[in-house]
Amino acid sequence: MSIWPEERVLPLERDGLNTVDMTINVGPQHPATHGVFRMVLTVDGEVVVDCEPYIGYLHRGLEKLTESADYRQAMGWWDRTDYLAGMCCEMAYCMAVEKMAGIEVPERAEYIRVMMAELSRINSHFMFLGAFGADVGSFGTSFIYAWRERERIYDFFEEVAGDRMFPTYFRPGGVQMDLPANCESRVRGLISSIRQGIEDFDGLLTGNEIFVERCQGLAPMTTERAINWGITGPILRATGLPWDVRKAEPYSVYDRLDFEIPTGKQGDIFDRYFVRLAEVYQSTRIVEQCLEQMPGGLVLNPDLPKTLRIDKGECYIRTEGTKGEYGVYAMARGGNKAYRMKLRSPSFSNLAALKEMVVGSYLADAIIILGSLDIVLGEVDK
Amino acid sequence: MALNDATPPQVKPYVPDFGSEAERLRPVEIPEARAAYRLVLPGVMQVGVDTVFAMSRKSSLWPMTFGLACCAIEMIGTFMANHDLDRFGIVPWPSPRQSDVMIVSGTVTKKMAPAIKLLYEQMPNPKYVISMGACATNGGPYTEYDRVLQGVDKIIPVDVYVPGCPPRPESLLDGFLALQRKIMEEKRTVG
Amino acid sequence: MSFGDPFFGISWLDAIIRTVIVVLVMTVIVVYLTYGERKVVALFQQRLGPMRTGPWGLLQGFADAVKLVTKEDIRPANADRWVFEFAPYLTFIPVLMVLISLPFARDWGVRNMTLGMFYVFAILGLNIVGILMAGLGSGNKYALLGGVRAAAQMLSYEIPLVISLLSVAMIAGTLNLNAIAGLQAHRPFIVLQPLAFLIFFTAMLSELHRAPFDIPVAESEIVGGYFVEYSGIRWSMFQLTEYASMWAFSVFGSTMFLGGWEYPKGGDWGWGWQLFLTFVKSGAWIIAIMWVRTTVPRLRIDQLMSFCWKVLLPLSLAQMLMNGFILVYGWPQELLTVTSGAGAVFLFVLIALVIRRPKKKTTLLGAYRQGSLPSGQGSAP
Amino acid sequence: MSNAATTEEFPGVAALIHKHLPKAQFVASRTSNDVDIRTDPAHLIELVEGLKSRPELAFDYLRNVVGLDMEAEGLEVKYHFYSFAHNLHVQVSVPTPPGNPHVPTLTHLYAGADWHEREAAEMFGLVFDGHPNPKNLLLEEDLRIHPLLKAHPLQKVEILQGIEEPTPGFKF
Repeated sequence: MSIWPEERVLPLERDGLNTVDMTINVGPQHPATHGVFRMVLTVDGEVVVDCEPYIGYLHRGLEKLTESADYRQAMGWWDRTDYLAGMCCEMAYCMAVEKMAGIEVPERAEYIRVMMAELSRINSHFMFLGAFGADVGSFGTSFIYAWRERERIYDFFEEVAGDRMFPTYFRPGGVQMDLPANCESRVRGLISSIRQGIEDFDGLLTGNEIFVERCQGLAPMTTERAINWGITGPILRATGLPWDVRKAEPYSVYDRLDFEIPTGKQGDIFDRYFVRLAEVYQSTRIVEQCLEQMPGGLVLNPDLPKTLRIDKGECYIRTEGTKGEYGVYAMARGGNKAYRMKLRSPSFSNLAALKEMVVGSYLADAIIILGSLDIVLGEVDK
Repeated sequence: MALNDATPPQVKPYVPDFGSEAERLRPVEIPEARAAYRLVLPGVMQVGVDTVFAMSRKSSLWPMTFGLACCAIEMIGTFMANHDLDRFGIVPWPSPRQSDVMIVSGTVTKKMAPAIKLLYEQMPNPKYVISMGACATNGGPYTEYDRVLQGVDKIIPVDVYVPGCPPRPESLLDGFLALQRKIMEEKRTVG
Repeated sequence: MSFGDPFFGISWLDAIIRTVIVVLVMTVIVVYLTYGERKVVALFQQRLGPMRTGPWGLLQGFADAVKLVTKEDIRPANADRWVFEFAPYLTFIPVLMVLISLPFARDWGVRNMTLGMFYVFAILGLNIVGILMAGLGSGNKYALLGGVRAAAQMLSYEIPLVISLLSVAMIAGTLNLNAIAGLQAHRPFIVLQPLAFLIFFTAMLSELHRAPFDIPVAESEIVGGYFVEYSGIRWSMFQLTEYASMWAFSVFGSTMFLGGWEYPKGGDWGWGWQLFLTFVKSGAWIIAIMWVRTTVPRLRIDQLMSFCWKVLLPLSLAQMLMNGFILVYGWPQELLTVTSGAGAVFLFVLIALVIRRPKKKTTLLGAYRQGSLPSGQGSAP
Repeated sequence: MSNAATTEEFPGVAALIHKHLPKAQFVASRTSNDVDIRTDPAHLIELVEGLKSRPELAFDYLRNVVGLDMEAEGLEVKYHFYSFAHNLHVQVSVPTPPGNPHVPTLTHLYAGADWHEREAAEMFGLVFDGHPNPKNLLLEEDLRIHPLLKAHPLQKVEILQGIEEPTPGFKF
């Protein structure tokens, strides 16, 4: 039985008891790592004393491949970054290309984009709610509740754009095609079912004593530390700072839409959960307003060249992805391919702060702290 | 102020160093498998036993809870209420020791490949592998990038390939049905 | 056949025959419990559950069993051989021994023991040894953590479990399970002892490693716990143990609190009726366990321990003390219901007060609809 | 927001930075949507400390670190900073001479710089002097390759199809 490596057999003196720290490898295959994330936890009994995260098990060369393909071809790789909300990523990518090339987007296309991106955000947040419930230990029931709404949204995506997860529906200069005829009634039905889903989650998790007891006061984060780590999105908002790229640096038509930024107070796990739950509701409001305000007209700029060539351009586009600030740095130096495109993914920065949150908590809490970060390995590893 | 003025350019040519990568990516060695199920009643009850065994095996395929990339989302979706793999007796199981099927759901990078090999070796015989999606089958859209393995069948044997990027839940269901047909067909030859 | 007259007049042969019957019945029941659990969970999760293996998936449990038996049996290289290989049997044997003492009908059981309840307590403690052996012998850190967690948890929860049952035994005045069931012909003990029932049910969930106390086998934390390295037939022994002990506990619990084979309104129509009552009561008990499992998240180990030592143990001791006063001074038995009911209410109040619940429970949508939340200020508790 | 006069030399936020950090040495220009200020590795720490500590600027959030391979002109690092207090954004470019890709680390100022710098280091062969944990992040730890350099090739599809022999190192 060689459970402990040799160098760790020396007993450490703690509280008068001779104890031995044990390292536990979690991942890359583990039911709670949300993909292929790996962390090595050093535990003293049940308490985590050290944590070392390892990433890169899904590093598949998004940026390198983008440099090798045409602007329109490369989009397929970008919506596979945050694979829970492909449309949000497509939006950031298209905005980067449009900004460098100076392409105008028709107004109707902007509203369609915002609507689809918000539905993607709902999709991603429901995935979080389901997976988080499973991490806390509710045996898949939360997953099934979440998936009911997700499947409806996927069906709608399929109807509009032709694919469930990665439709590559957006184009530099608009969207691929117009919405189907019955879209408005479909979306209204979708919104009412999503709101029912929020109430179900409220009943299943928010009001559950064990869930509250597990989550409240766990791994609190102050706003200053969160900013220093570069944490954005719901985790930053849970600390009490109402900062959202959609409000702070509005893009697309978000400045014409009325929505609120839900915030928490202590930045603990429960606040992160609650902020996301509230954001789902805000997103349904945005989708409703998009339907009301949507003008007629074209959905794709008719003056686009056949091959998109950009002589010179450089920009850093920031959008509010589902996990935080989803930024795209783009640089063009002629030709039909980007010279460099860099993804600033929110999960990457949020995950970097994992060690600070995990150390000192229980082993079981380490799992739900990781779950509360809501990482997507596709955008962490690029 | 002056930029880039100090040193004359002494650019070394770029020589990549791959470390011990070739060793890490050696395909899994499959020994002459002697599983327990082959030793049960050899030659005594010829008729029907292997059929019963194969039928029970195909009705209770437990995949490992193991998601690699985007396809994992559709894989989870297949387990959920709309497509409910539990109807076929397929329930996910967290430990490789208790599972029969490995669904390779997503891009296999060269960093992940040793872990997948290890997981495959940890599964008890008889074991099956479903390669789900374009990435697991041949690298898919990422095949040109050199950190990506061009198909999981380079390191472990694959039984069923499910096409798509990502495959729809119905495709994965079809893959499982194909695996069930395969188990029934090979009951004579494998055991 | 009753407890009085053994088969062929030979006592040991009678015992063996009865034990074999119980084991066979138990195996079939376990197979259908796994099927039933999947169906019940599917019901709670808006799914169908097994449908294709036999009509409505009725053969699913048999398919799983045959598959597990024919799987390869792996022993990890760094496992401790004998400890690893014997652990599944040592976990299973105590459950089997518990089954020997349970009355399934007035005369149906393997042995009618005078000290039946004491025997059950004594045997159940042995279960821990096998689990700890599995955890230590696997050479796996998840298994080690699971084994140690299981040992700590089961040892702690055994105390409130036993004390809550002792308060029932005080009222019954006997430790014979058959006699205890017979005493509940008109008034099940759950009426007299609701607090003891609640404590017993909670502690039983913990002893069985069911949610919300499934910490030793937590899938999302330690990947199954102490049996993570087992495969094939040895792992199916653990599965058998889990469901067999669930069944044994539900029969035992329904004997103690729900009257076992005795109809609560009185009346007796033979052994078939008694068996049916046992089946229904233990089935309801099992469905309650599964219901809890599908809806409740998992506790953390320190919360689990403090709940046991700070809440359940004092309350069960208080219950026993109250019973003592009432029984010694010969006060009316209705007072038992009153005091124990008050204790149960106190337990709920205590849980409600201790847990830091959000100030506005389930008012998220309501708050937004009323527009009472200022913009940018949000909705945190 | 910007209470300093925007000039040709110091557009947008660069004017504000010049007003509050008059000693800082940089060249300002406009990108497609932002302001870019260029400095060299030797003056980077001084500039960034100023950007972070002056309350009028308060660039307390490091958004992004970008490595760039400008081929003959050497490697380049770009930082994006944001100020929560004043809603300001600025891009700082730090070109390095060819063959000498050394940049001082910012991990002591921004904790979030840790992983961003490790990523840029392994992808381009940049060296962040003073980094506390200069290991590979996304790649395996024993690899010494820099995939995002323009010199690093992609695998050809012909190799995949078995038409051509793979180069050493890529095969298995």
